[in-house]
Amino acid sequence: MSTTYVGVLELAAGAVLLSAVMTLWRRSVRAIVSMLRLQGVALSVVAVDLALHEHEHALLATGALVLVVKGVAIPALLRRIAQRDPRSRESRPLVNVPASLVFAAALIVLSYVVGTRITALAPSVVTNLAPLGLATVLVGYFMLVTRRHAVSKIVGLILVDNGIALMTFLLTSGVPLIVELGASLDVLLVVVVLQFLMVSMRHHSATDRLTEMKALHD
Amino acid sequence: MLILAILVTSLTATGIAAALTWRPWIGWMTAASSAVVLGLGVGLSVTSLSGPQWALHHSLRADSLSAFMVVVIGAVSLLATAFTSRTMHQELTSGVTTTRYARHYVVLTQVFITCMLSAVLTANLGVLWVSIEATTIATTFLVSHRRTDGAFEASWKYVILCSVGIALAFLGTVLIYYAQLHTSGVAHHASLDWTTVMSAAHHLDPRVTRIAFALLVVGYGTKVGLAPLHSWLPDAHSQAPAPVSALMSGVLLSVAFYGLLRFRAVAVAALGPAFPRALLLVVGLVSLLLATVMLIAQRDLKRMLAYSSIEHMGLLAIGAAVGTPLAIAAVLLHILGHGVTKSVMFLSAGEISHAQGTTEISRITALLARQPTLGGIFGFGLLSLVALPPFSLFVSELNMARAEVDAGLWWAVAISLVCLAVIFAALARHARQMLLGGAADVPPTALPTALPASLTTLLVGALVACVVLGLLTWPLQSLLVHAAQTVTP
Amino acid sequence: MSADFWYGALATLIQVVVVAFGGPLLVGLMSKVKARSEGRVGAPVTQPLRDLWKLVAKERLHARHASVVLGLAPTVILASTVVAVAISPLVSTRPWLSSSADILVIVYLLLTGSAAAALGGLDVGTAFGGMGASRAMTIGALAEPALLVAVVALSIQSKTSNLPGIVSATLAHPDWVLGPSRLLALGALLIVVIAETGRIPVDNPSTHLELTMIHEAMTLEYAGPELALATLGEAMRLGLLFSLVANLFLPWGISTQRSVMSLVAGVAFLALKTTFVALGVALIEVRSAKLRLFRLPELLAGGFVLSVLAVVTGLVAR
Amino acid sequence: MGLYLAALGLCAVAAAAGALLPRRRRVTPTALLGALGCLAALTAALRILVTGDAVTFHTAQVLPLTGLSLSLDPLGAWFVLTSAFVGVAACVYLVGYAREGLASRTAMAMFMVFLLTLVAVPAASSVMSFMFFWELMALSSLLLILADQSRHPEARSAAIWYGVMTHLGAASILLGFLVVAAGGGQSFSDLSAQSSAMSPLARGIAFLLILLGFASKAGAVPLHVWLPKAHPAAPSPVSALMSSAMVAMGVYGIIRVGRDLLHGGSVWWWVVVSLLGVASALYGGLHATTSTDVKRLLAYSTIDVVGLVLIGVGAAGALGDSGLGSVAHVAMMGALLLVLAHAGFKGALFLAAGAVERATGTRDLDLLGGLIHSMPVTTLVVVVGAGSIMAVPTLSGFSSEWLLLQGLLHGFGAASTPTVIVVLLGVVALALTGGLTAVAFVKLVGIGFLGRARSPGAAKASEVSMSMRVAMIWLTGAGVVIGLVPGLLVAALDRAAATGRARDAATGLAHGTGLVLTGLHGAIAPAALLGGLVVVMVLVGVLNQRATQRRVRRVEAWGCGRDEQTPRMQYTATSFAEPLQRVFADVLRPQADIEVTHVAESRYYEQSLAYENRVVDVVEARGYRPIIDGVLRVGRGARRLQNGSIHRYLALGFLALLVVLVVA
Repeated sequence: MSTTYVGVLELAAGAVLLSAVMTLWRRSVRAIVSMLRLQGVALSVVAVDLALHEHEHALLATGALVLVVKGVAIPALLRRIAQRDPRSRESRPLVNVPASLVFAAALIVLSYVVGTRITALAPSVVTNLAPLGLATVLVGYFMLVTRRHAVSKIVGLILVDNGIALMTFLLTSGVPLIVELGASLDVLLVVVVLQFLMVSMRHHSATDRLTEMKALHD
Repeated sequence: MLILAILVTSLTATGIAAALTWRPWIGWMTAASSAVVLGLGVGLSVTSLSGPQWALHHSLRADSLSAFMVVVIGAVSLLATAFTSRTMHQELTSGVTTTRYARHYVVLTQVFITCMLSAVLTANLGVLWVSIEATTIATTFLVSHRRTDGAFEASWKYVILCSVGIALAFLGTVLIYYAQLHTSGVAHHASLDWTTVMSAAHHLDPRVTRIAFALLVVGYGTKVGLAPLHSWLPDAHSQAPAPVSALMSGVLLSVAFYGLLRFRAVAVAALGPAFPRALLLVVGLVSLLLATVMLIAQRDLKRMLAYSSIEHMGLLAIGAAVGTPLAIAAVLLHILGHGVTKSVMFLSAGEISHAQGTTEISRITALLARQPTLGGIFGFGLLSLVALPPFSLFVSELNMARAEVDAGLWWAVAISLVCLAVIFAALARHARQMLLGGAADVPPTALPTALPASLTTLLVGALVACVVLGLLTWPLQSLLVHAAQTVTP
Repeated sequence: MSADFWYGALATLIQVVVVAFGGPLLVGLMSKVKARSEGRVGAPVTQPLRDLWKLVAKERLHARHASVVLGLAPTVILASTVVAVAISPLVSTRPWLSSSADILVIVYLLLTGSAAAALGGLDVGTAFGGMGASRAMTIGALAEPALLVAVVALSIQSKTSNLPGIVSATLAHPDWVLGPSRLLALGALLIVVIAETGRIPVDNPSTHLELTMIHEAMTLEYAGPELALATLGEAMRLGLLFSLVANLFLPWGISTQRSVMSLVAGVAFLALKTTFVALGVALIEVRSAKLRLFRLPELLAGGFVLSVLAVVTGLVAR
Repeated sequence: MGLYLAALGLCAVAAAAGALLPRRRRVTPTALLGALGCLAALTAALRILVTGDAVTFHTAQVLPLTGLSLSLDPLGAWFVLTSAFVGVAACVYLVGYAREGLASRTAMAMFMVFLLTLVAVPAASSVMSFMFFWELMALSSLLLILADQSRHPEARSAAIWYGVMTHLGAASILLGFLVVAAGGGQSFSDLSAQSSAMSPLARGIAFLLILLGFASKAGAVPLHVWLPKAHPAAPSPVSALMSSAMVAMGVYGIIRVGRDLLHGGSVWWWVVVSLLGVASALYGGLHATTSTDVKRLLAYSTIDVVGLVLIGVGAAGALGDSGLGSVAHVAMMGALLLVLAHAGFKGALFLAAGAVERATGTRDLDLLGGLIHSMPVTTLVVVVGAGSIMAVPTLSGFSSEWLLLQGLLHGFGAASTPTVIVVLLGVVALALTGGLTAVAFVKLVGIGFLGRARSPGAAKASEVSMSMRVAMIWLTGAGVVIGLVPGLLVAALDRAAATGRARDAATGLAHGTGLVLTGLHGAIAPAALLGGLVVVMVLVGVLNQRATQRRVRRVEAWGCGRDEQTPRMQYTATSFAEPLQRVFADVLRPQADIEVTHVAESRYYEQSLAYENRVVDVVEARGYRPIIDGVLRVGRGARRLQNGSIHRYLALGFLALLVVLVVA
């Protein structure tokens, strides 16, 4: 087992989680999107690294797909949204930044506790990194819950998705290609849908505070 | 062959709708395609009794359970698509929509239906997930079809909540795959193919499978509308056009539930029945309780129906928790009965809100006097919904209760029966307000767009079908028993 | 026809005749006693009989809006009482149909009479008839249960609710008579009898003020022969109840053998015993004032409680 | 079985006819088909009661996943007989009565479905079959209550009360059944076998649950609140069926489950049943006396009679468990005979109430009066019915109450104290309700039918159509026959009440015209008593005619010297019951409002005086209202849960995820 391979893998996986935590820390929407791009790239590095090591062509293709979708397409879309948005800051999160970071730490601990139960089945250098993916999922979800800005919400959603993708790569070296393809495209489509919604809303209605709408309730 | 024919029929209809601009006959064409799907589904049910069918190099697979779900999808989409022309006509005349969006509507509806068909007909659990996620995308646009503030808000909530939920289901699927990769003992080729997964299910690592199943319950549970991730459901159902609400409530929830049923079988094989039962029981009971309290003082007709869907999904979850062949057979019958009834309810609610210009319960009055036929359909639909005989929901609920008590869950039955009684009271109060409330001597009003005889017949026919299903054994029993066997040990 | 049948027929006939004449005489006797104790001479004991005779000869008058019920009610009152008298163990324990002389039969025959009287009162469509009917039914509703339960108390020991059966059993077990259960039941029965026969303190049979009337208000619209029937019915009812009280608690002297002499003796003993009861009731009447209508329930509830106590005591002593 | 199935089939065909025939040709054919079906059921039930052979039927083709099981034994046949007996009358009555709402497609079909379920419930012999018919009965009767809702708005809330109570009851029954059926078969024979192996506690819980449901259907206090609302609100033929046949189904269920399926259990079960009976008898009787609405009065009186029946059933159960099998048998026979008798007279009374409403346009006793002149047949029916329910000797209510009392009296010999207390309370309740019933029904007859008309509607009344009269006379006539020659039914009654429990073979009822207890001292001969009454009345009548001039002179009634009296001076139903209402004020809690408006010039003169007197159901006001209010408060509070904030929704999901991860 080459150390470079492991080193790159650990670095990239760490970058995925780190960028997730960073999104919690940063307030500027543009910065958040950059973090997301970083994360997409790191994710594709993980996939490619694994693919090269295990000679999985399917996984290589997946890595490329991830790079295109999560490293390029989605951040670009989000950037476009953010540019049109006059208020491009996550001004008032429901849980403030320091507290968010504390929560994130707690969530990471939790993911290690849970993750070890998963990795215990087949412990190896690679699978042992899987808790990072779970932590990314939880941090992403946390972001989704606590951030008010529409773009932040979308980013949270993608973080969850990236975390899952990371786990997929680490645990199983990628699920069958068709599934992975479907999954990635679905994410892309969801983002497109969300973007479309935001645009239509802005076009259609006076308010663009999509996430603050509370007209539908009991 | 039949499997392909089903998908091809649905895809063809999608293609035609996409290729042409909106014309009323396109609506009828989609209805015809749904009818064909229903017919083929019935044929598939018959052939599947002798064993699973395969197509496209084993990537499509239909056992009795899939065939049954095709029948459900066919039946509900027949009802919903039959209303397409009418709904579009209403919206076009009132200026709510344009022919462009009408075409979008038809295409998306067909995509939606096709996704659901592929979800139940695929052999691969991963593709199942992809299909269900794809329904989210199709329906988001359908929910926002009316392009009002409310519609956008609802579809925003819908897509966010469902995407994050369904992502967790993907993680669960991945973990199952992971566990399968590392099964001890039996050497075999790992894949997400249903037969492969099931053959390895007994050897899956229990710890991983536990987490996987928990994630799957949360994930697919979101799409099913189980508490606590149900919150998108009332909003989406109340904002979507009536046929879409019918499709979502009638089959989309059940298709997601179908996914849960499949994975439950895997989890039971790997873990034994205790953990899946506890988990499903908790979410089922919580959903039921939530639906109960939310229905008591409900103010909106469509939200009322939506919460009633949550109630029924809770019941299904409790039934699935038990998981005996009887329970699953009853669950399946309940899926069909609920699907047909709920779509009748949503469609008639659509007519009601169109005629009365509101969905607010307190402003809908004397329906029986104003529109006796529509009011009658709505009233009988409610009776079916609260599971009174001779409607089929009665039979399925009772048999679920039987199975639950057999499994020692009499306390859960007690709780659910109390909830059902409160729900009955709540629905009865609301129905009284809408059907009989207000001035009693309102003459029947001749609406300019009264429900045409064909659609009336269809709705009445659907209710009669519920009665027949609840009364007679021959149409379904063997299929139900067979289908239940595919996901029970 | 067997000898039993003819004996029964004779006993029935004698009972009906004796009560038909004895009832009014008891009423007269009580008025006499009351008059004497008040220092008046009073009417002769036979005055009620003479009144009846006088009424029979009078014209039949019906109120304008009355229906057939007005004419029928006195007949029903009388008939139900006569049948009850005919089958009860008064002079003999074996009159006709004595096997059917169940507590429930007698109580509900009396109730039938009361109901008929009330309906007759309501038929006319005036305030007084309704008032009387309302009050009488209220009192009846509280008194009949006490009557039933009091006799049930007696039936526990004798293991039958058949009145001749109770009488015969008491004859066979003289020690029962002084049991606490019997005494309690006697107290209850006395209250019931006073209420049912409309005596002071429940009702004043000789009032002529419409607003204080209870029983008299119902019969206000009767005249001539129908008034005679109703009055006779009431008098016989009084006779029946007094006789039952007497025979249930002191059954000695009643004819149990199939002989004419025993029947004659039975008549004599019955006359003696009922006279004593009548004197007792008259003394109560003299010594008490009429209760307000809304105080009556307390008295009647007392009677009911006494009767329930009698049953409980009987059960405990069993 | 063939005939019985044919009866069910005929009812189903009638339902289809009601649903499909065009309006003008709907009522008569449908009603006659229904009547034919009931006659077939009547015959089938009689045959089983005569031969004593149970018949069974099972098909897997109906009711998915379980199949339909029917089995008709003498006990069931007795209740089928009861239902079919009233059903015939209700159908015939319908021909003349059905109009507007009741003649609609839905109502006619539901009426026939209701009949079908009434004759099917006593034959259902598996949990699923039973619940199917039971709930179908609830559904059809619920819709029938609403048949006339456009003219009687109070029917709407009545229907909700009824629906909710019956739904709760059904849930309770179902749960009880399932507890017994757990882990085994669901047919009644399986239940009977399985229950023997259950622990006494589990069996007791099952019984209580089932009792709760059946007692609510039977209208036992405190589960009765729906009954005085629903029975009056329904169209009269439906009220008749509900009050006489449907209520009996509750009694049937208690007997079937408690005695047959759970094998009697322990004494306390029956103590509970009896206490329910005592409470119902007294409460129902009391409210019947104060009700002024004819049908409400009848409904409360139904609660009263159900109470008596439950006292009989409870005493029979307790005595059976205390070793007095023969006496228990007598008590049970009394209860069953009372069920049949009640069906006859209460059915007739409800039909008569419908006739009165049709003729006068009101059911309020305070607006009626003098109907005897314009509606002689209806009046006769009401008088006989009232006489029966007051237990006038020789009428049907009397025979059954006598039998009941015999069962109770001989039960004083029981060794166990709870049993004796049950019996004692039963006797007391029987005695007290006798008096109360008399007040209520003297009021009904005297205020409603005698005296003078209190409203223009009552003054213009005329006798109702032929079919309605025929129906009332059928019930009344049959009731009179049952009362006069109860001996006819002795063999059937003996079979219906028989249990598997050992009893002294010599004890029971002798065959004959009257009722003669064998082995115990007690007999009545209603026919002979009636003979005596008739002879005396004829003699008196003849003497009365002979002794005086034949002509009766009409004069003004006495009015304290006032010449003319108006109908408004009469006692009303309210004033008639006022003394008794005052006596029981602590239980009834009457509310009276007096509003005095003074003349402007002086406070010593009144311009107008308004008096209002209401008697509300205390159980409803104190027991149910707080629960309803509580539930509504919970519902309103819960609305805040879904406040529309997506953050909150997501947070809920996040929490769920965390919990699930920790738990898994």
